[in-house]
Amino acid sequence: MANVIRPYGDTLDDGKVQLSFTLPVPDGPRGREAARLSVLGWGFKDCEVVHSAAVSDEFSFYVAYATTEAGLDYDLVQSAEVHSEDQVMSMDETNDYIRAKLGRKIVLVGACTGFDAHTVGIDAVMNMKGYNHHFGLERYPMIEAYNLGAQVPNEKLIEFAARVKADAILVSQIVTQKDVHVENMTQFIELLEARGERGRFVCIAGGPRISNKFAVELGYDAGFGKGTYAEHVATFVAKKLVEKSLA
Amino acid sequence: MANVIRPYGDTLDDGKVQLSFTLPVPDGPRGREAARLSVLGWGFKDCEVVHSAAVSDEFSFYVAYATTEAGLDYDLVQSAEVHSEDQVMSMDETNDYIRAKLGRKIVLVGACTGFDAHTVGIDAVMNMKGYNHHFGLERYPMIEAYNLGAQVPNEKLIEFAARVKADAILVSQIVTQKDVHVENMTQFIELLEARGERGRFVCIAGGPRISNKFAVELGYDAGFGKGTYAEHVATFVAKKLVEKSLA
Amino acid sequence: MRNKLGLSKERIDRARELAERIALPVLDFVAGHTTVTVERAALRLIGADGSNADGAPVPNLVVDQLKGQLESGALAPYVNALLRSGGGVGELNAKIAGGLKVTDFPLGDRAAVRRKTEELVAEGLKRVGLSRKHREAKLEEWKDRNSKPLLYLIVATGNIYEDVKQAQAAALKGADVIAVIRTTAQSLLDYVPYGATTEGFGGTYATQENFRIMRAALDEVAEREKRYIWLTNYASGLCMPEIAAMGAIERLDMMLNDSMYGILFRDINMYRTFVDQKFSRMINAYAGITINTGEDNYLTTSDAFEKANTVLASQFLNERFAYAAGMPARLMGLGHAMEMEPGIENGFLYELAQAQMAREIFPEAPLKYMPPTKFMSGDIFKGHVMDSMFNFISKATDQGIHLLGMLTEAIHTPFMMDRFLGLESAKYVMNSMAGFSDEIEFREGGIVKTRANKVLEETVVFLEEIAQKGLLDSIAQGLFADVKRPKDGGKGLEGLVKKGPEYWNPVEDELKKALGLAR
Amino acid sequence: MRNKLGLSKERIDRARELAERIALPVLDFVAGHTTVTVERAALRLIGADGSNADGAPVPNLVVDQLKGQLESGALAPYVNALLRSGGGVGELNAKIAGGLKVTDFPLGDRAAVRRKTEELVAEGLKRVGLSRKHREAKLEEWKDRNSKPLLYLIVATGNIYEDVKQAQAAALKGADVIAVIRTTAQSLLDYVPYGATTEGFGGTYATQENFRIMRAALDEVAEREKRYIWLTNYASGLCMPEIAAMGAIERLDMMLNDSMYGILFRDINMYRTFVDQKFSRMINAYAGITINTGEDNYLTTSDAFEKANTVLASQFLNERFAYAAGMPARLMGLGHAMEMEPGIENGFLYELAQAQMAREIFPEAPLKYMPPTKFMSGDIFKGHVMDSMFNFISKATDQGIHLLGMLTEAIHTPFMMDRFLGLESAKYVMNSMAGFSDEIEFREGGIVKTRANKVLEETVVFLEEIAQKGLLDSIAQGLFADVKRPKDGGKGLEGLVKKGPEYWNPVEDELKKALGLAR
Ligand code: B12
Ligand code: B12
Ligand SMILES: Cc1ncc(COP(=O)(O)O)c(C=O)c1O
Ligand SMILES: Cc1ncc(COP(=O)(O)O)c(C=O)c1O
Repeated sequence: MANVIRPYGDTLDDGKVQLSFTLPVPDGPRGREAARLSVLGWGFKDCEVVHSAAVSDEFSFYVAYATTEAGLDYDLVQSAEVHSEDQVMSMDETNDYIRAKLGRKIVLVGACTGFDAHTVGIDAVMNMKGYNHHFGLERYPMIEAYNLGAQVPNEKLIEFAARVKADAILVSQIVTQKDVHVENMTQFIELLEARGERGRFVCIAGGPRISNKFAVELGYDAGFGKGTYAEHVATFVAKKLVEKSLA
Repeated sequence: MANVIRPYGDTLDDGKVQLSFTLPVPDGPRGREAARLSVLGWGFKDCEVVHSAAVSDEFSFYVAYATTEAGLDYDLVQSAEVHSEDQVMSMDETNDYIRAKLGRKIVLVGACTGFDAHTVGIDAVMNMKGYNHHFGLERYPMIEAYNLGAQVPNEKLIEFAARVKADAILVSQIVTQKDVHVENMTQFIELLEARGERGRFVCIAGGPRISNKFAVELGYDAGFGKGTYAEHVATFVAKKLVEKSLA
Repeated sequence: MRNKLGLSKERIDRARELAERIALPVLDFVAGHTTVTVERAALRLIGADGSNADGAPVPNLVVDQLKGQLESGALAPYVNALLRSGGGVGELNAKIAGGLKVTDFPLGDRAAVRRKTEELVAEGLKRVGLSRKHREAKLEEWKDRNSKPLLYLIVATGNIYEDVKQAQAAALKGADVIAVIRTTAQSLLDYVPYGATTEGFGGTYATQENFRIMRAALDEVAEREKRYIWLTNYASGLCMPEIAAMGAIERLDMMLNDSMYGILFRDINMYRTFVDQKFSRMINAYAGITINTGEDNYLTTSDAFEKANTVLASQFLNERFAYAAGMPARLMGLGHAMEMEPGIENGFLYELAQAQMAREIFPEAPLKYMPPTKFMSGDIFKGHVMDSMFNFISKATDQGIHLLGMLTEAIHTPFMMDRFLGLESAKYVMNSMAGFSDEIEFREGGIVKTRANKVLEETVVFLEEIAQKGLLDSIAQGLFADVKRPKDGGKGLEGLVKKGPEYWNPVEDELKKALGLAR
Repeated sequence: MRNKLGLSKERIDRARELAERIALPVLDFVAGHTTVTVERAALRLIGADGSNADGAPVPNLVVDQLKGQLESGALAPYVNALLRSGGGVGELNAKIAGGLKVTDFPLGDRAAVRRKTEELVAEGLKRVGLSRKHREAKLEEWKDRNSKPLLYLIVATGNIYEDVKQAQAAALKGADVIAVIRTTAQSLLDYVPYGATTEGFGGTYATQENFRIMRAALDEVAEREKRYIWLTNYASGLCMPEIAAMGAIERLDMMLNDSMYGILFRDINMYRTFVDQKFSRMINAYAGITINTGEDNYLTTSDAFEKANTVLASQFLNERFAYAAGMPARLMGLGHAMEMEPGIENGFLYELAQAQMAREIFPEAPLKYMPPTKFMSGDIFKGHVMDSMFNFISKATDQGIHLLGMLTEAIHTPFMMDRFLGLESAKYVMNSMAGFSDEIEFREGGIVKTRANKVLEETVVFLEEIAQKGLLDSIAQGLFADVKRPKDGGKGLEGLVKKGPEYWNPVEDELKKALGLAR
């Protein structure tokens, strides 16, 4: 039986949603009506424009509450993230797992690539001290981790990874405006493929706007977003390497 | 030529909209995916769920930014409000107009009806002192205004209006939860019709959630929402009465 | 809490003196009268309950049967019928619901009736006492687990079962107090509906069964969170004493209960309200229920900056009437609100002054501070910020009960997410400036001190005027909230009854005794 | 502004002394060096402009041609070519863009070259002086029309024409300062692109044409609103002196310009940065351009509570380096930020202490206060409240330049509506507590005073350590922002040139003279 869900305002299935947006028209009665019709045009059943304001002579801002009748079958929804919390191994478990299943240290190389200068995210995952009381990959006895910092060109990263015989490469991308990351991330995979080395590395992408789905679409093995800790990455890489070693 | 508009984030036609809503599912990766799919299900093209939080064990809250491709032809949009600002007459203009076109005082009766106890709105429109530096109807020399206050049963209001030979009746409705106002406002019109007196009065409804469209649908002559001042109502009633007198 | 405003003790004392003088003639009147709902409340406390097939409650049936002879009180006839008809209270209630008239039994052995009544009163009050002890024990057990101020949230779905879900969610996320809003029309009903209800507008009915359902739901969360969750409803409107009685029995912890709200905002007759109010406050006092007074409402119809003195004056009056009903200061949740126009330059400082002033004048009272409502608009983002400033002032001035602002105040009764956002924001702000009140001093001659002293002075002047005119005439002339109410107008006057020479109400007597009241 | 923290004057003086000692060896090094971009900046000020078909700017073409002989400076060869080739500067620029090499002309009549160069320098600086006078006149004309603090907003669409729309909208709604964000990669370019640009990520290029376009757009709004609108860009990265020069010409009003930002956050070589920086600050000082330093950035990589002293230390260093470049305190927009973890109990008070401390230590500097960024999250509602607390502190401590927080900080570069909401909220909060700073005192021994004095003390200790180690080694060891940079690492080192015995740069000489600098 389908398990249909809808937004909840104060009553089950009332379908209440809050919206806000700007329209390129002056504020006023006609603007408000345009806002209302726009919301209806997006598929909502009812809409009340509760606030409008002039942002400039030619632009206006709206707050609206709308009602949707569309339902989603929750039974068909699957997590799009790499793994659910309960599958994640702790640092000790991961080390034991690597020791038992691979019998050697694994080598990881990470960087924030392209023109992206945000190191905090990749540091959070890699640095000794880690983030939010979760130790970083450098602290794992069975992992040898190299963090190349930010603004690293894809070529450099790949060469370094090849040199240290990395098992996995970690790519961080924070700036996503105008899809600048798409180009850079794609180029990375293309470079690897051109060198015939895509198969050699487990490729991981991460950043606050990177979803697993998106990363996989671009040819990475996995993608990690907000709230990632070292153990998420370590678990995935370790399991993936074991899988590869068995194949 | 169609003049198609879309929401504006930071570039014309980028179609950016902010949404927030609650779903009746636990917070977590699956909830976030449900939120994303829900937004897509409402007709948006892209959606990023930028925040999720547990509101309780069974409910979760989401903030999302989505992109719509749907456009609205602004040329086809008409103000749904009673009149545009430039058609509204000032207090003096209205008085002159009434004097010239009708040659007598007009009589208005207003109340906040049913169980609704909110007097501030109807007072704002009717009381001497008015609201936001706009005088109320009681201040108009050519208007005789009676304000019956709040919690006034429809019967009482109509009887009073008939007694003082009112030209127009003003109904205020503030509480709209579970559409309580719909029933009350409908009953008012039905009562008038049952008495064969609908034609006798110009009927006006008002309140923060009352739109002109909605009021007209229920059989009123006009509806006034947030930001209404006495002059809006006076202008409408005066013009309507002149129109009636000519017909 | 340090005194920082340098308010004149002499002026404060003068205001209290005036409040006492103002209340006196009203209390004289009250002493000589009862009302239909006072009698029904007394009946409820000795066990009258249930309703007939048309939904008319048993207490109403009894009191209606006693029309014309209520001047002697309703308890004796009810207990007389109990003794005459045989069986327990439950059986009698069922019979009354079935059509039995208590007046059908001639009044028999007076002494036996007296004894039985006293026994029932003792039982009833014992039950209330146990509720009170339970609350006190839990508050002791989970000491320091509640936020300071208490975070107070309303639920108002109009369906008790939906209310339960929302209340539990709010409590889990940090609410300390849940107020269940009643349906819009209830305060004008001269009876209290019976049973669980799933309808209503802007809230559902206050019924004893609804109280019980919500109490159990909140106790469940409390045990899980090890944090007492306070339950609030309204002892207000035409049935305030009965609702107080029901709340006392079902362990409600707070009740909205104001000396003038019903008169001003519900057009309830003023004599009726003052009589009902005293009895309801005695019950609240006995049950250890904190009242929430309604000064905040004044500011929705009159200007908060101009009429700040009327709020303070009403606080003095509410205090006086509460003392007169045997209530200790620590149960007086005196109300006020942040309702100045947000565009006022230095409005934050004026509001700070007002809140700090209330704090210093009523040091023991758990002041109930209400968020901005009137100037909230559809701009939920601005509204959220206004609420943050309110959260700030509340913590900065050590308020007792903090009603959470909702960013959607101007739009709809709160969605679940609105409540969540309100809570999250209050917790963030209050934690982030927790020590503020301890930290700062106000400059001599600055805006805050000057304003507070000015409002106090204006309050004394205002109270002098009321003392001169008399309270009832002052209300009639629109001195509060810009609302005028004629003395003999308004709803419920027909339910007012002058006590006769035979008037007998042992519930009242026992309460007076317990509360140490002379009259 | 009253001093309220009771900070020790002796400790403040000691910190200034240490900053002077720390800066000294760095300034010695600077005095003996020039860089490719210093030379290009000088060239720009005497008229070098334009670019070749591949987009290589004329100043770069000239300096590249002079590779190996830059130790004598670039002006003489350029002006020599000007004299030799006949025609004006514009024609020479066109020829260079077409392939002409300035080195093709043997250096001729030195006196003539000198005279012509000095004439061009005078012309160039006159133009800058006129810009400065225009700004001063307008600020005088529209006195008291700007907000206090100045409300500062960024535009970052990546397209100058789109930026213009957003900037005008923001200015109309109350922004006093518009900062046009540059594209992500520009700071690592060793040239400044030419012409209007409509691309970039997180901003578009800083070009002289873009400066001109935005300047005109803001002047238009300024005239309409009778309020001066300040224009800001970045004299930062590998071309900081050139951008300063362009800004000086086009009447920019503020420039981001920090002594260490490029080293720490852009991995630019430290020697290069210090040399570039001094020259760029001299230009800014001469042009009356307020600099914005970048201490806020430290707090994005290290902890704001733990490392508060590094911010203050850097403010002292930025101040010292600015004085050394002839800049008066009133042009020093020293940076700091509200970046503590929002869950810290009393975090508001710690932030208040930090902001008030900076205010009292740098009383004349128009402190640039940055909003929370690091702990902003996708929860835009909470973020909006955090920004409100920031607005509060900024006004309460009399900051000079207030960078508006964006509720969507963690999500995207600002949408037009985000900026609007930020402005509305700041205006509401700041008006509502406008007099707060004047109103309150901090308690002796309280959190605020204790914290401020502690941070000052830790700063002195930190500066002592740096004085011991030397600034360059301190940076190499990661003492700032938890970032380590080797002395000879980083970008741009190849552009550093030791001044030769023949080094001649009359732009520098004139600036020094005008700014009263000994060296
Ligand atoms: C700190 C910061 C900076 C610092 C960076 C310092 C440094 N050394 O890192 C400075 C001030 C230098 C900076 C500069 C700029 N920034 Co910035 N910055 C931020 C800020 C405030 C915080 C980022 C952060 O540190 N988050 C904390 C970390 C721990 O979170 P995280 O990065 O998401 O990382 C986590 C996950 O995403 C994941 N993760 C990340 N990477 C990886 C990699 C792998 C392999 C895995 C498994 C996981 C993983 O795990 C991490 C831990 O959970 C954000 C706003 C915000 N609140 O998010 C803006 C922000 C990211 N910056 C932004 C911009 C535009 C810039 C500039 C381009 C602005 C400009 N034009 O000058 C510049 C230039 C930077 C450049 N060239 O890249 C935008 C990006 C917009 C977009 N979506 O495109 C943001 C969102 C601000 C905004 N709203 O405009 N920035
Ligand atoms: C003040 C107030 C009260 C006061 C009313 C005092 C009084 N005497 O009026 C008190 C405290 C008594 C009160 C009580 C309740 N209130 Co009330 N109240 C408000 C509040 C805060 C402000 C309303 C107001 O005065 N606005 C100012 C006036 C000037 O604006 P206005 O009413 O919109 O009127 C303007 C226009 O709408 C128009 N207009 C209005 N009427 C008419 C009529 C005509 C003919 C015309 C032409 C124009 C017109 O012109 C006016 C001027 O521009 C609003 C929240 C808010 N900020 O809006 C809640 C609000 C309206 N209340 C609400 C509720 C639910 C209640 C209660 C039912 C709560 C309860 N369960 O106890 C009670 C009971 C009231 C009842 N039986 O009706 C809800 C309604 C939700 C909904 N959409 O259904 C609101 C929105 C709060 C909320 N979010 O929950 N309330
Ligand atoms: C003291 C008091 N009583 C009662 C109410 C609500 O009353 P009613 O149930 O009459 O709407 C309020 C309003 O919030 C109040 O402040
Ligand atoms: C002082 C300073 N310079 C420059 C920048 C930006 O530099 P870039 O153009 O290198 O990203 C910042 C960051 O906001 C800064 O604070």
